[in-house]
Amino acid sequence: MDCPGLCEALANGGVNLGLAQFISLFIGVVLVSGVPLVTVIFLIWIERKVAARIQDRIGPNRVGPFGLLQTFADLIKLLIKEDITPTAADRLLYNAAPLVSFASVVLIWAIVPFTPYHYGVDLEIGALYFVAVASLGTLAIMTAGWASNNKYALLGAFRVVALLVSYEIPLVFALMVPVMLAGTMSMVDIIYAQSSMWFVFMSPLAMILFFISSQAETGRAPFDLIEAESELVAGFNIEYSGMKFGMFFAAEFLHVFTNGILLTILFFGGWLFPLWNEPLIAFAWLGLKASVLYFISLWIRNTVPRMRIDQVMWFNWFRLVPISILNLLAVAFLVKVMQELGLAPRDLAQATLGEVLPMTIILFLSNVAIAIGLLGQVRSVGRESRLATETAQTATAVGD
Amino acid sequence: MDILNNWAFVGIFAVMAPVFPALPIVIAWLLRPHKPNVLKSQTYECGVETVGDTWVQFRVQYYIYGLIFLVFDVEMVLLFPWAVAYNRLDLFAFAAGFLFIFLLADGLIYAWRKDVLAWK
Amino acid sequence: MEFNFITVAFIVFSLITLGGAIGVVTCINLFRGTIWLMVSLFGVAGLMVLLSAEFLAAVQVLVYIGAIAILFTFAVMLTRSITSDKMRFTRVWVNVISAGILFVLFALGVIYPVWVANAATHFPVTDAGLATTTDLGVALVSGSQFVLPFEVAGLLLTAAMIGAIVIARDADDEGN
Amino acid sequence: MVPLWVFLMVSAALFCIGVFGVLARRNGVAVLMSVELMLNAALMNIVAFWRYNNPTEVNGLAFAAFVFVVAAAEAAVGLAIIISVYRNRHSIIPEEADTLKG
Repeated sequence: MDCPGLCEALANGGVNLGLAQFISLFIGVVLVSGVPLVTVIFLIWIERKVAARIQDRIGPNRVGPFGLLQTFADLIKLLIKEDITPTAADRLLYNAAPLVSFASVVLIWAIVPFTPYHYGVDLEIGALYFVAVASLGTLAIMTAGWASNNKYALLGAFRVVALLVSYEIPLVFALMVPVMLAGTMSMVDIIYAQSSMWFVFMSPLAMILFFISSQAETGRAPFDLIEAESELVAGFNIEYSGMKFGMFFAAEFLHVFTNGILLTILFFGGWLFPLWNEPLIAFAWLGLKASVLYFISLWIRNTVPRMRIDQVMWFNWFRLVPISILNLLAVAFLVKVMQELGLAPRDLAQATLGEVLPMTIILFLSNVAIAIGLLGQVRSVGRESRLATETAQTATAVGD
Repeated sequence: MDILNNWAFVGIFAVMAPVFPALPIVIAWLLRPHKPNVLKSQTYECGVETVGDTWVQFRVQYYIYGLIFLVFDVEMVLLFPWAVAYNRLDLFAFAAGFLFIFLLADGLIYAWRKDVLAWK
Repeated sequence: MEFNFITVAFIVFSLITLGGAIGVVTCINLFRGTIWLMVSLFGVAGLMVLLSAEFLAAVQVLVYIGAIAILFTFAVMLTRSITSDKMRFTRVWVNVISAGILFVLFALGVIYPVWVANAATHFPVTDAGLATTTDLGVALVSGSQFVLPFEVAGLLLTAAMIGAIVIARDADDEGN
Repeated sequence: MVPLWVFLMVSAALFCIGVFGVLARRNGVAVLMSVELMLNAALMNIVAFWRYNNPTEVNGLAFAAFVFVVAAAEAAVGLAIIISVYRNRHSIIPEEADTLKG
């Protein structure tokens, strides 16, 4: 979004052309990044309110109407709180880590298309940009853990980084499915490719894989080994206090909502409203879909118990990674065969509902088949291990 | 120069993004009390004084996760252009992509069999 | 070389690249060295954007900062007591001079006579008709172009993965 | 646009810094980092030549993509060897790992 009218107006007003371009780009940046920064203030309130309701509490209700100003009260508290930097810490990297952590989440918003006409940039490599920027966050966590110069922090950072890199594999394989169906990495074009059918109906499995692994990427329950506050000390951010800790915290809250937005764009048709594409309605529609996904994420966070690290790793390497590879291959194979047979259009953006319907049905059924096969396999493995334990128990009982 | 115009936006965004979190931290630095003392600035160790080096010996397990991730990351890098161009290609392209993924899956299966992926 | 937005960006990214590289080869603390390496490679990614290779720039960030950096930090932690090592450099001045001579050779022997003298014969530089990521995807799997290197790359990655697991795992067994 | 030879100069400087690192550092991990710098200098050259001489052909992009594969394989195996040598000999100085004889 570089406000074309503004640039021309400035240039006509006698401002140097380069400077005019810079000013219009700068204003665009401030507008685009304003959205996540305003959102995060309310996300913290929503998160606490929802968590409270699920746990049968009321939640913040003292500051302002419905406790809406609670976040500002928290902010003031963090602002005037003493901030300790341990003497043993590596000062430069210690202070840089929270900045990079927050920036890595805000940077994702540069490619988020809010409406058909309002977005930061429409990069040709949008999907890859998202993965690349998200990987900066991993490095920030590693740096935070190391720079604190604390055993717990370093160990926590190692576990988290191992978890994050592991879950990035199914994330990217799932991301590849919409990229392949749409034939582009640009976020805007991926949305237009869904004009007659959302990708979630073509590959629900990819959506679920993306959802699970992005939940893990944000370090939310059931994968919240980043800061299992009731068990470990606090993980990589143990030495942080005051506003710097607040930044890690805010980055996490914002990341969850950002994932909701990305999921909406990649699988739920973004701002595509069935009837008309008025910018305001498109924006509200995108926000509504993202909020529903965000709420589901909170719901899972507050109801599912935490997994152990070995279970988390096992779940990733022995379930998610093979399924994501299998899913990608299945979708690729079926799409290609149907395209060769003339059952599927080659350009989804131009296709009508009737043209994409056979393809959708077959892809959906293939996904269901994979899921059923998987569940059957899980059940038989579970039964085998249960039988093995029972046999072992009987053997010991007889031996006694 | 459309590409560069887009990336100029990303560049300004990348410069601005760390400024937003830096701002409250700087404001906090101005407002908050500064009263460090030796005890406060010690490394947090659950009440007991720090013993030994922070650089405890780490398990090679972490390295193996990082290694497999690196290999898959590079694989995805080569698969992304394949996925983007997929609608224009024929069945041979699927075969080529399948063989490529199959080779990498072999490595994954090897890692399974050697039991290096389970957290011990 | 007229002075504009691109030139400024080029100078900034070149300084980031070279400064980071100097940080890598002179740092005492290896974890900081890894961070310097990332800074330097990030600068290279910026230069790639200036060369309109946005796909490669994203790949550069993804592969180097996302994966190789993590691998390096893990390796730094696994081989501990690195910071306390006294033996950091060998024959510093001899090596500085030989690297300097190499640079002068590059500059005077190859780049100046060949690429500055023939600058006028270069193709006009525009973005029109630039090869895209889609073209790359088509080329990677079409029989007449890069399908063989593509598969060999897969084989190489698998071999590297298996080999590295075997080597690192042996070490682990002996460690226990 | 910046002329080609300026890009080549920057990558030559990057390469020479890498060469210095490989020759002067005594730490295996640091040597590998310097090798990564050299590889990146080569990568930058490939991209620069592609952009200035043959931007409509895809060869330069494909070649650069394969350089990433080689860089990844090199880093993975190199670091594994360093870890292994460190575990067995408690040293990460390449010159001291000299027991491999034919």
